[in-house]
Amino acid sequence: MSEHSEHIVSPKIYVAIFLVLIVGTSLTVWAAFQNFHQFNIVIALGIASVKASLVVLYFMHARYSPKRTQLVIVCAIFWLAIMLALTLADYRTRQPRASGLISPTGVYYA
Amino acid sequence: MSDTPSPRVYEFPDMHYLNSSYRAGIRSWLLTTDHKRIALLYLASVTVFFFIGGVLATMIRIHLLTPGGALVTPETYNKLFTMHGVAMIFFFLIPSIPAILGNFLIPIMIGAKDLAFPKINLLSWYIYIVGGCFVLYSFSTGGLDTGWTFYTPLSSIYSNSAVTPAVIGIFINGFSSILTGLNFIVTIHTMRAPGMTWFRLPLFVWSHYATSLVMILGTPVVAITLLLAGLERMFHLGFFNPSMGGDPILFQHLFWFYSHPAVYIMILPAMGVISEIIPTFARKPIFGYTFIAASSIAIAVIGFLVWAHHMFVTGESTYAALAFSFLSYLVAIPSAIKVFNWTSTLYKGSISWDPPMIYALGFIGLFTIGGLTGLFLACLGLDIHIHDTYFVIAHFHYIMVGGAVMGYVGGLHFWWPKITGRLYPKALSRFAAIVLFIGFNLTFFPQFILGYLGMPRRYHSYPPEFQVLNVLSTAGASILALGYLLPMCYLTWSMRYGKVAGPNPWPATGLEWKTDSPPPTENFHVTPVVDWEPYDFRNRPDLGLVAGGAPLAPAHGDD
Amino acid sequence: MQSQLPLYPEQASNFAPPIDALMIFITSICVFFAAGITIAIVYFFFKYRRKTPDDVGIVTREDSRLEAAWIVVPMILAMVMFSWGAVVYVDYRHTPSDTLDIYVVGKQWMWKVQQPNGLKEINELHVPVGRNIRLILASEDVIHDFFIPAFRVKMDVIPGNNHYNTMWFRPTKPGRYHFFCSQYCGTNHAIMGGWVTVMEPTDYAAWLSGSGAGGANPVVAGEKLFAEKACVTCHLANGTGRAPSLNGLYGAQVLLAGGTTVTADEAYIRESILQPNAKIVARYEPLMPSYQGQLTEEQILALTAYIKSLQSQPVPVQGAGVAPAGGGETAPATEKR
Amino acid sequence: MHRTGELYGQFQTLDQQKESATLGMWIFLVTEVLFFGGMFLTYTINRHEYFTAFGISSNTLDIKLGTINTGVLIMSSLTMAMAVWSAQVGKKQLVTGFLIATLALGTVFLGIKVVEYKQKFDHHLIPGRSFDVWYRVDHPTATDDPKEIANEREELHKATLTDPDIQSHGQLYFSLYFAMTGLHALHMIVGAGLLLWLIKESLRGRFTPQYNTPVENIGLYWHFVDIVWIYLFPLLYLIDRHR
Ligand code: HEA
Ligand code: HEA
Ligand code: HEC
Ligand code: CUA
Ligand SMILES: [Cu+2]
Repeated sequence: MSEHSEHIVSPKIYVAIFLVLIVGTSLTVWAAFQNFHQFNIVIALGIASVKASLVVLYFMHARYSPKRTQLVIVCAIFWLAIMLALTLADYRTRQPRASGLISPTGVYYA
Repeated sequence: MSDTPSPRVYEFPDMHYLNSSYRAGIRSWLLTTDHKRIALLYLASVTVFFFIGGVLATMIRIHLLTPGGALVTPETYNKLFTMHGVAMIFFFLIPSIPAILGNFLIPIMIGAKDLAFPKINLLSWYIYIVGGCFVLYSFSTGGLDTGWTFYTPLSSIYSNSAVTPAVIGIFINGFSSILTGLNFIVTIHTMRAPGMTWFRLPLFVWSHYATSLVMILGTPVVAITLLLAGLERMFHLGFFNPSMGGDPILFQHLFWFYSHPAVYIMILPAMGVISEIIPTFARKPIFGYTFIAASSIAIAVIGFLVWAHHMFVTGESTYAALAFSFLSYLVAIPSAIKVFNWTSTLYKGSISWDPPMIYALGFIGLFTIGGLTGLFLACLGLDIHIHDTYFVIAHFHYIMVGGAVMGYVGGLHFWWPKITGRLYPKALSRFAAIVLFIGFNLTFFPQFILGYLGMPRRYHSYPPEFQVLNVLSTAGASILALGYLLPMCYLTWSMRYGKVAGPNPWPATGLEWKTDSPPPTENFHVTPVVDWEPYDFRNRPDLGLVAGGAPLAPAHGDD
Repeated sequence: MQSQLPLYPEQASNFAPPIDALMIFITSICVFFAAGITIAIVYFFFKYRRKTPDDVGIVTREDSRLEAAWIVVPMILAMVMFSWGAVVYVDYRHTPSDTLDIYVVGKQWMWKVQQPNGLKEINELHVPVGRNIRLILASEDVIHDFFIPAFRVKMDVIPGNNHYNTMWFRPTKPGRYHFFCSQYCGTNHAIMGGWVTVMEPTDYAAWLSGSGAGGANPVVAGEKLFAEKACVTCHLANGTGRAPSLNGLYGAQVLLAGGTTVTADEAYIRESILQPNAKIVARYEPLMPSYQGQLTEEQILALTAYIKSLQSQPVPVQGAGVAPAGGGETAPATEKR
Repeated sequence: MHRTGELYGQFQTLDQQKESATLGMWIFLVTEVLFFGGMFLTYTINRHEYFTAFGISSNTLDIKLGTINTGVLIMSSLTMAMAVWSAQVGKKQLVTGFLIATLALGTVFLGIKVVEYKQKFDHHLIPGRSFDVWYRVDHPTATDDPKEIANEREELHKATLTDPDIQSHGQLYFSLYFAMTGLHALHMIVGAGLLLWLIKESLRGRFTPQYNTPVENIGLYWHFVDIVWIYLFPLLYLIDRHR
């Protein structure tokens, strides 16, 4: 219960992380103006996730935290993933609409 | 009779949590940070909501006596069942066992002086009260007629009732749940007394750990969901609004992401109560401790994977429906494990017929029926027919009233001597348990048949061919009401006139029974050290049951 | 035939037998478990009842084979239930290609049905026996659900133009069956129902082309008008609408706002339609628009014929247009239900 | 609240107390993840369905202000981290300084947010009756570059061809925009309140290498709010920018 001889992260690391975050921000803005087609979203979220991980690992000291704290973080991500994945699973596998039907309320579905 | 004896006459302790406080009078209650007193605050307020919900239920049943509806207008009827559902679920059953018995017992059971965050604990109660006030405000000004599920766009656009305050109230109340769960988890992690290892924790604590997981992981989602629906209503924003192209089914996904796991918030604590009562009154270690503990966690985790089984006929994708049905069957297995282990615990026990045990056995029977009918609903083909009929109503009342409320009342009977220091009349409470059991079955069993015959739920009038079964159900409900009235009376009576209980009247093995009844403010006079296995009666000479106390058998079979 | 207390609704579609079979199968498994557990509990309860006050139970050995057994056996049974249910469900969700398509629109609180040839019905659905029928479901406001117990089928009706559901079934038995709205949709959810009429294909064809009983019959024409001219939106059958229920009206005494009564004969009904404000029914607002000039004489006759036909319908306790009999509280025709 | 490093009655040791507080904070953050998660899910589904409308609407946001705000927030995270470090190494003045810097940056963020909201209001982009995606191109102000406006009109026309009901679907986007940034801003405001309290305490020299749990935990909260923004920024501002 008393495992923490507190790890003190040096300001150098903080500043380095900060710089990386700023670079990441610039990168994502730059990328937004390029067209990578279906990868646009992947790149944007990829960069965001790297940035977020850096914040969690260094600014929030998760890298140096006890296992239990790390488990808590993993749980959060895991449950968020459950929610997103299973809901999207429904949306992505809905039967394609029968085409050529006129809706009873009068709108045409292609 | 071979009931638990109370051969000794006990003195009521001089100083205990009820009378020792540096503040006086009502302030000593409203500003208390003592988990035991907060538990009693919850007891009082939760009872108010149970009463409200119960009166509404009674009106529902009276109205349904005749096919055309005997009592109220359709609008009012819709408000009745909505407010009944909201009061019962969000303000009675979800906080009932965790916030009352859990709050009172968890610190004592693990040998701590209090929860990790006593002030946050009090805050939870105030949040609950504020949320409750909003909801009561909604009930009394225009009522609420959306169904407890708040499906959009009915709730967000079409309903004319006071949806906004109700949604705000439930949103606020969510934080009470979250903070309680947070408090429990931290407490169980960091505050255990020396020797109280994870596998010496009472199963009640395990089940509350699982419950707390659901509370912290699920509740935020319902909070944001209702908030979005509320914003849609208040500011004409659009999230689910079909006229802006939004998808009302998305609301259901988000709602059930919480509300299915929430049913386990309601049942897991009751399972914890039963896991305490059974070994105590069978006087032997619970069968399959590790399996029961692990199944609690399994229920909490798998319970998050099944939510769309409430949506089989919304037009969700067939593949998703298959997955969710499969997972629903999977989540039934841990419950099965518990039921079988409880039953096996009785084998070769020394079973007393004390009132808590009667409640516990009622629980097992009714929960099993309720749970098994969950299997009907989880069955894709069958759910097409019985979805949103009275079959569903019967299913969840069997689990929630027959299971969870039975467990709650049983738990109150079990720990009442600890909470108040006094005993209640045993014969009367045994009688009440039996009245409850009979009344309950008469109320809700006919509803299974009604449902299969095709009577949809939330109907203020129904075709005449359904009348006979509805009348039976109403008759049962009046017996049921009597069954609840009795404990309310004699438990209140016993607070003052009951026999003094002594520290361990049953006797039971948990740490909570090693301190005074009622316990002192700091729970224990000296911090306890745990050197025994849970539910071990043989190696506990302090219980006064076995002379000598030589170990006769390993406490836990071969695990 | 159905007994006084039936356990299941009539079986009138291709889905009824498999779903009932599924029901019986799951019920037997569950009864087996529930009975087993109950018997065990009750038996132990008596057998091991505490003999002396300080008696202690015998510690039984835990057996992981036992635990495994009661994990695996229910698991297997559960998988059987799942698979069987899945088969039925997949069948239900997978519409065959040769269906007869009927459009169904739900709105608070009525069902509008449109047959393939454009014929419209309100709260009625006519289908031929033996054909695969597909209902295409849409909602104008909130979520509803189209539920036919005798067919064992239901499907939600979702508002929004990007989302509509279909359901299919094959009626197997001519007759008239209830259908309900089974997704809660507001005040009159409970009366948002009607009847499915399953007909022999030839009858259905005749009915569709209007040469059968339907077309010439003024009552049927009146019923259609009653819907088309929006009378139904106010005159709900159960009396909860803004206007009195017209059930049992013809020939009854109507209590007017002034306290006088009038006999509801043809002339009164005609006047009520053309000059609604001439006589106002007690407890009601003068809301009704005049239909003067909007209805042909023939249509008025048809409406009158329809209203007369409602004489045999149950009169709601509250909200009927008819005066209380002899000053009592209940309407005279209540007993007819 | 309480005196420096005081041991509360329910705990046995200071270590236990600190451990509990930190665990509690992390668990609270878990609930926050799921809280925002619900909105992210709603966003994902709607964006998937109405990509065109979301792209058009996203392009109306001011990317300069958005980027600056992202920088400001990251900066504030750095100063917050530094405040924790200063407390850990016992530099009491620095603690206060960094906390004040954090608060200042947070306020700048909120200020910029207000400017952005005001813009949306002026352009009739608040969901409701007056919502009009065409408003800006129909009512250009003197400061607007006519070429840009013409461009935008062109884009809107094109979008309307793929999504005739862009007026409705644009409202979905802006509903989400206001809900998500609004709740984020609310968290910032709460954070600012907590910072004020921290500053007050640190002025009294409360935070020492032995006792700095509040700084650390409120820091955790602040970083979390930063992370939410790190996702909000690309999701709301950067859809379909390339044209
Ligand atoms: C405390 C509350 C609670 C609990 C614990 C449960 C437990 C379960 N519920 Fe229930 N349920 C509700 C409360 C609850 N439910 C409510 C409130 C609704 C309606 C909401 C609304 O629409 O208003 C509902 C609705 C509901 C539906 C949707 C019905 C519909 O609307 O169409 C479904 C469908 O799958 C379902 C399934 C289950 C299952 C499989 C379990 C399982 O967890 C049950 C597991 C238990 C057992 C199986 C019994 C013990 C086991 C044995 C004795 C061994 C034998 C076992 C096997 C052979 C497998 N429930
Ligand atoms: C914890 C949850 C809980 C509990 C305990 C109950 C308890 C009861 N419920 Fe309910 N119920 C729900 C949760 C619960 N219910 C939910 C979620 C719904 C769905 C709502 C919706 O569709 O939106 C529902 C819906 C519901 C319906 C269906 C309505 C409809 O769909 O049209 C019915 C009908 O019979 C019903 C009946 C009852 C009865 C008779 C009790 C009885 O057990 C109550 C007995 C208790 C008392 C009577 C109070 C205590 C007694 C006294 C204090 C004595 C003195 C009082 C009197 C004599 C009046 N409930
Ligand atoms: C806007 C609502 C509205 C519509 C539409 C409407 N009515 Fe009415 N109707 C009323 C109201 C309110 C009353 C009772 C007050 C009164 O007598 O005018 C009424 C009364 C009547 C009565 C007398 C009932 C009695 O109990 O004595 C008849 C008959 C009637 N309506 C027929 C019709 C017919 C036929 C149509 C359609 C062609 C129709 N109504 C359409 C609102 C409506
Ligand atoms: Cu329509 Cu219920
Ligand atoms: Cu469920």
